[in-house]
Amino acid sequence: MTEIRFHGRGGQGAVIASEILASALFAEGKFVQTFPEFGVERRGAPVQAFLRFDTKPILLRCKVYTPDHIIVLDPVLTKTVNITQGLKPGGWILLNSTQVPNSNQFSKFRLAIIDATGIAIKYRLGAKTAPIVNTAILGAFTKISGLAHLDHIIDGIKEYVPVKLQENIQATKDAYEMVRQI
Amino acid sequence: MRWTIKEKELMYPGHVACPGCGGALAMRLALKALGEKTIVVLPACCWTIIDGPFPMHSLHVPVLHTAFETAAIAATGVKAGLDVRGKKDITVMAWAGDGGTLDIGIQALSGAAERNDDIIYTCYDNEAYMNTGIQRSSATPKGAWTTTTPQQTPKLEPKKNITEIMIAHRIPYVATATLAYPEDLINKYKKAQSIKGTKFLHVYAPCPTGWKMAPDLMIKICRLAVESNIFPIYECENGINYTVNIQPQKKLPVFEYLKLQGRFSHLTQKDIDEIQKSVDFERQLLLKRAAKS
Amino acid sequence: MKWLDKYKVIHPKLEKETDYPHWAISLTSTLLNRTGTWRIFRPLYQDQIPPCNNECPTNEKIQGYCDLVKQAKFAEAYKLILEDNPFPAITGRVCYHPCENSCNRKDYDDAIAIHCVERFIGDWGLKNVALAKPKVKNKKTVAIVGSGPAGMAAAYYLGLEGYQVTIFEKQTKLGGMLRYGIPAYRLPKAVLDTELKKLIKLGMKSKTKCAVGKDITIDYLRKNYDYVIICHGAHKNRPLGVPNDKAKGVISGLEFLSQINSGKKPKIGKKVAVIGGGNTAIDAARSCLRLGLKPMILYRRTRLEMPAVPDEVDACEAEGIRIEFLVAPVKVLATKKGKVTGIELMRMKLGKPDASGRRRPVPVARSNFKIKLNAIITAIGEQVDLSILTPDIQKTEWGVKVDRLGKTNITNVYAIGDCVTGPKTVVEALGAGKRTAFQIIGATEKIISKTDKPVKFTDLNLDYFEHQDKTKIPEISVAARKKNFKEVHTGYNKEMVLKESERCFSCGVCNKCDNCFVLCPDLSVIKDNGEYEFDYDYCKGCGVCAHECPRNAITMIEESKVEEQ
Amino acid sequence: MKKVITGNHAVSYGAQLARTQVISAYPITPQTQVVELLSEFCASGKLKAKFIKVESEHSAMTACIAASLTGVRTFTATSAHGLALMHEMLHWAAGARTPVVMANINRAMGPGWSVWTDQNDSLSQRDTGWIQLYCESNQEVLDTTIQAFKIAEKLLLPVMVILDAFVLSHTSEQVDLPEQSVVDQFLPRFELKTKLDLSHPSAYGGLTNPDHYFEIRYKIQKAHEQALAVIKSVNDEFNELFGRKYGVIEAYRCDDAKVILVTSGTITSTARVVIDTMREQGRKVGLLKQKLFRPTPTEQLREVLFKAQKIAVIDRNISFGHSGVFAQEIKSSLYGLAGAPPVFDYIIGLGGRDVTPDAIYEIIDNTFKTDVPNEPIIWRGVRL
Repeated sequence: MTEIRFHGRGGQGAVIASEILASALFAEGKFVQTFPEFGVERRGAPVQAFLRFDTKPILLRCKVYTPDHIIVLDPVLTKTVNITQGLKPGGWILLNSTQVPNSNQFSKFRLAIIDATGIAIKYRLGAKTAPIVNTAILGAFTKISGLAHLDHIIDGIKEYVPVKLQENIQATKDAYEMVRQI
Repeated sequence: MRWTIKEKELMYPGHVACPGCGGALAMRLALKALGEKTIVVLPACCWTIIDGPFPMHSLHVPVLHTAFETAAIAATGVKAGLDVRGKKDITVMAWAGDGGTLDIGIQALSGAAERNDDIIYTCYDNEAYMNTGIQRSSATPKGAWTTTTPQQTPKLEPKKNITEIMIAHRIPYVATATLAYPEDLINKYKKAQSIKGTKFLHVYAPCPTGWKMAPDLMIKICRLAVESNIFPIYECENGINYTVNIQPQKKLPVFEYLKLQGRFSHLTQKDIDEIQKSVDFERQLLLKRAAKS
Repeated sequence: MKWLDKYKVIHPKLEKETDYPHWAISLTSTLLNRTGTWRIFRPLYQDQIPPCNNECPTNEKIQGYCDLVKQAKFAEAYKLILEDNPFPAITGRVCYHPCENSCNRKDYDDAIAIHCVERFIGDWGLKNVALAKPKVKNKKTVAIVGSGPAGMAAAYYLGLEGYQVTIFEKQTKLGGMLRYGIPAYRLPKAVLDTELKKLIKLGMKSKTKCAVGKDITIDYLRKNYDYVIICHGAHKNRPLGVPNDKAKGVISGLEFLSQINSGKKPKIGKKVAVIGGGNTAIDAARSCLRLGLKPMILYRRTRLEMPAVPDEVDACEAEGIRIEFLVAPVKVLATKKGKVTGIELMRMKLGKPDASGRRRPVPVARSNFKIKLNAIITAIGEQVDLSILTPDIQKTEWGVKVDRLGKTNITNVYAIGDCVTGPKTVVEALGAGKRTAFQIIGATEKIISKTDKPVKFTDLNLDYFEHQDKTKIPEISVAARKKNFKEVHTGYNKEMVLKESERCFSCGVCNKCDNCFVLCPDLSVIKDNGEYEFDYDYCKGCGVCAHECPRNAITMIEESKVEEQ
Repeated sequence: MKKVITGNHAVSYGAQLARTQVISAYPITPQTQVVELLSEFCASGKLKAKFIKVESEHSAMTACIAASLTGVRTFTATSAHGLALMHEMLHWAAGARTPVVMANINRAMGPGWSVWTDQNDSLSQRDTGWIQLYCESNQEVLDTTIQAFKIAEKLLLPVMVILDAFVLSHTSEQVDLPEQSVVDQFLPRFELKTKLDLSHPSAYGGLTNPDHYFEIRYKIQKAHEQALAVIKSVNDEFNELFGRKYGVIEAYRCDDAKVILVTSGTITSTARVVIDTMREQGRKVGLLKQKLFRPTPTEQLREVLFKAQKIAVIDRNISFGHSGVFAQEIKSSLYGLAGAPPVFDYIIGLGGRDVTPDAIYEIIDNTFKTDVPNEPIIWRGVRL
């Protein structure tokens, strides 16, 4: 069983991202389970989403405490939230960032960065001050993790992101190309 | 003068209303107007008892008894069910007392009115919780005695104006009616039946028992209520167009109305003057509204 | 129709658990619940006597026919009138209508113009309703002395039952006072003649120009007829009783009218004084006007005390006839040859009431004065000629002595009308004729006594009546009345009569207004074929029906006082 | 068709596939998605139903009752305070024998405000006459919703389908959405014999005096007594058509178990993992999932539980002044059986506190280690 944790802010689309990824994995024959951090979601506040997938039915119904990978939709969160908590050594950390973080806290893990914000702004996804980066970040994660096919991600976007579909698909594809493994 | 009122009854005698019950007569006349393609919804009120205990029933139309605060929504539910079943020609009427309308039921009523649910809602107003033994409701007029507003401290607050509250919902039809003008009442029910949406009828229905009044004066007190402008007979369409249906010929002092009822026997001349003043004020207000529309 | 017949009632057997529905779904109606046991008082439909009916000397069912007229049921209305009064076209014109004086509506706005409704129906009936034929053959014979209204009424009701009626009339034509006393502008002769046809249709025989007491005797009639009805009226002139009252140019009112009504034009001087305050005086004065004379009326009391019908007095004044009140003749002024030149009068003032209840005129000292005149018509009352009676018939001071039903002291001899009462009205004569006829027929149940408890104004629930002025009574202009005897009142048309009858309160008599039916909270007024019935199985005795009955036709009585049926 | 959907949407799909005719609901976290999706279904015509968007849960339930009495299929969903507000009408629904189906998303009761899961809301409605079915997965939510209509309509009793707030309601997982035609075959059109209709001008639910009321109550109880058999047959029929069965209870690896853990809702799911782990470790432990809470499946519980030496009950609820509700029910079911095993009552996870496999492991382990419960209720995870 693989567990992934998404870190984001309310409104960035972290929950949708987890659902798109789950649907892509489901399309590839996996058993999936995804859920947001339970509670009252507010725009801008830190949020988490969780994803489990496996080749057999998933019975665990508790939160994800020891994720295999981390996806961070907002680089600023690294300063306020202990994003690596419970992360298994060797797991991926995908950061939405233009800069490589100047920190050794990620040394035990595999790190990749993508300017998802830049891509979102380019395609006018979300508001200027609150770009929606989830589709871009998924393109990047697909590339680095190899867990799902880009086509299935795009299928997921078609199902879960009804507005600006082409822009979102293009953002995913751009990120797929642009993601940088550190 | 002869009435042009249908002879066919949709109500049976043997019902369990007190002698001279305004609410009983109101139902009888309303059903004459609406006809047998009608379903009545009754929340807790005098009519819960009047209809007769199981296994008896005093109406020749189906009746759904429901909880106190649910008249409007239960009617909506019945209407929805009938609509889904393709039975769109059935009139659904909620029939609630003043407590069930002005107090505990106002939330559901306001909800139904806001949604403009296709029901007729009748508030038969006897100005107190009569079924439980004459306790004050928000429809009890200022100065009246009830068992919870004893003579030493009769009700201090004026009656809540439910008619205007319902008009403010801008529903297609709101009307007042009373039993001394049965044709007006029947015409209003027929009109309500012809309109789609929420229709609210405020029927002034005396309770001789609770008003400490001789039962044979039941109709007379209705007439006096109208002639003294205590209970004006008017209607309002779409929350805007007011029509005063009965214009009292003579300006009857409220004292003529009050003096027949034991519930007002303790009032002083000063109290009566105050009531007269507020009645006059309300009358002018209504006439202004009617003139503007 | 009782409820149980009208609606099927399911009687469930709720003895064991399986008899119940799965929850509280009713199985039957509240017809099982006899709420009549709650009652302390019970309502009863009990018609009361309306004051109009009560005051009418013929007890016409005025409320009843007004109600039928409201529904435009004119034929039914006509037949209803005929039950009590055979000649509504006559009374509708000449009756002084005491009904209207008692009408409760007068305390509300204005009395119903009952006589106009009656006249309309009377005229309508004459045109549209076939005359009655005798119901049964009857070998009994009746002699009626005098063909005035009393005799006519008796003849009608007896004829209807098949009695062989012969009427004896002194004059050349039938009708008595109706023909010879009432001027044509009030009662056209054609109307009288048409009404009289009813009697002919019923097989009545008549012997005119036959003066009983002269041409034939009462004894003869008693021997040859099963019944004798004396109704020869009061035609005997009463002299003025002042010096020169037999002077040339002094004529009795009745004589004067009789001449006119016989088609003659009385030859009297132009300036005429009519003395008296009754209907004869008014008729005489107004007739004078129509003959082109200059009449005035002299009366010893005031207008308030005048026995004439006020409407007639009004009309008289409207026509420009002066009435001099509070004057009494002292002496007729005449030439030596005995021809009238004027009259000497004396001023009067009103003193204390006399036996009639009217204030007595008292002479004012030294108030004599004179008026120049060419003629004087006396109309100070008529007397009964008692000379035609056989001595064994008991008499009173002024007429024949009878009981309430017209029986004299002699078996099968009756006396009715003015010859009993002295000069009275047409309608009283008609009433007396009818009562005597019913007495002879044996239909005593139809003889109604006047009640002292007619419906009062305060008994009514006025909330059900709107104010409505009396429908104006149409008449020809004053100018058009001069020099002819055209009928003054032209009568209501259909529209007017419907409107006027609608004003009737229908005091005390259920007219199916439906109030009790519509306003019963307990559905205990059953309506079957238009008739109401209380359903005492369910009536809780609230009394709403009685209170809301506009006309006091429902009475509440204590349940404990209801007799077991 | 398999699809990744939330538990809330599983409810919506269930109501849609059941061809619900009248829906009435009022929004409350965490139920909102149920009514949002149903609104979309109605708007798009995918579901031909009348959706009455009322001003309170009390009205929502009333609308369902009233519509149901006209003989149509009705549905609503709520949570916690919404359910509590409905309380009066829950009695009415059962008393009027209306087959209303309702999803309740288990949420803790305030104050303080909590949107997170526990079972106190639904268990507080224990005595209203409703059938209560608790679910552990989104598939079960959907399948139970469809079955609920059939059960309700056969018994003329209202049915509550219950799922945990967030843990199911907001969790997406794959669900096999059945074909409409097969659902139609399973669930034909609803016909109510005596309904509010002009042909039966009767009064429904009028004044019922002591001569008659008692018998009517008796009939409700009789219907509940029939419910076990009806639910079983409905379940069998469902299994035949869809290949999935749930039963009123499920015994998992109980055959030779010395300790049997009793759970309901999503804790069951996590507990299965723990049971498997402990079995691998050679511990003789079994799991009893209580899906049906009302009517109480007494015989079925006895049959499974009587074989164990000890019983550990996990209660995500507390009946104040007594104990966890499920433990009470289990004890009462076993009462009078000679040699009945002792019952350990563990209170855990109130107000949405996460229930981990470790916590469940510890509960079972503790039960093994203790001969008889030292205290009537055992709190787990409470910080004192």
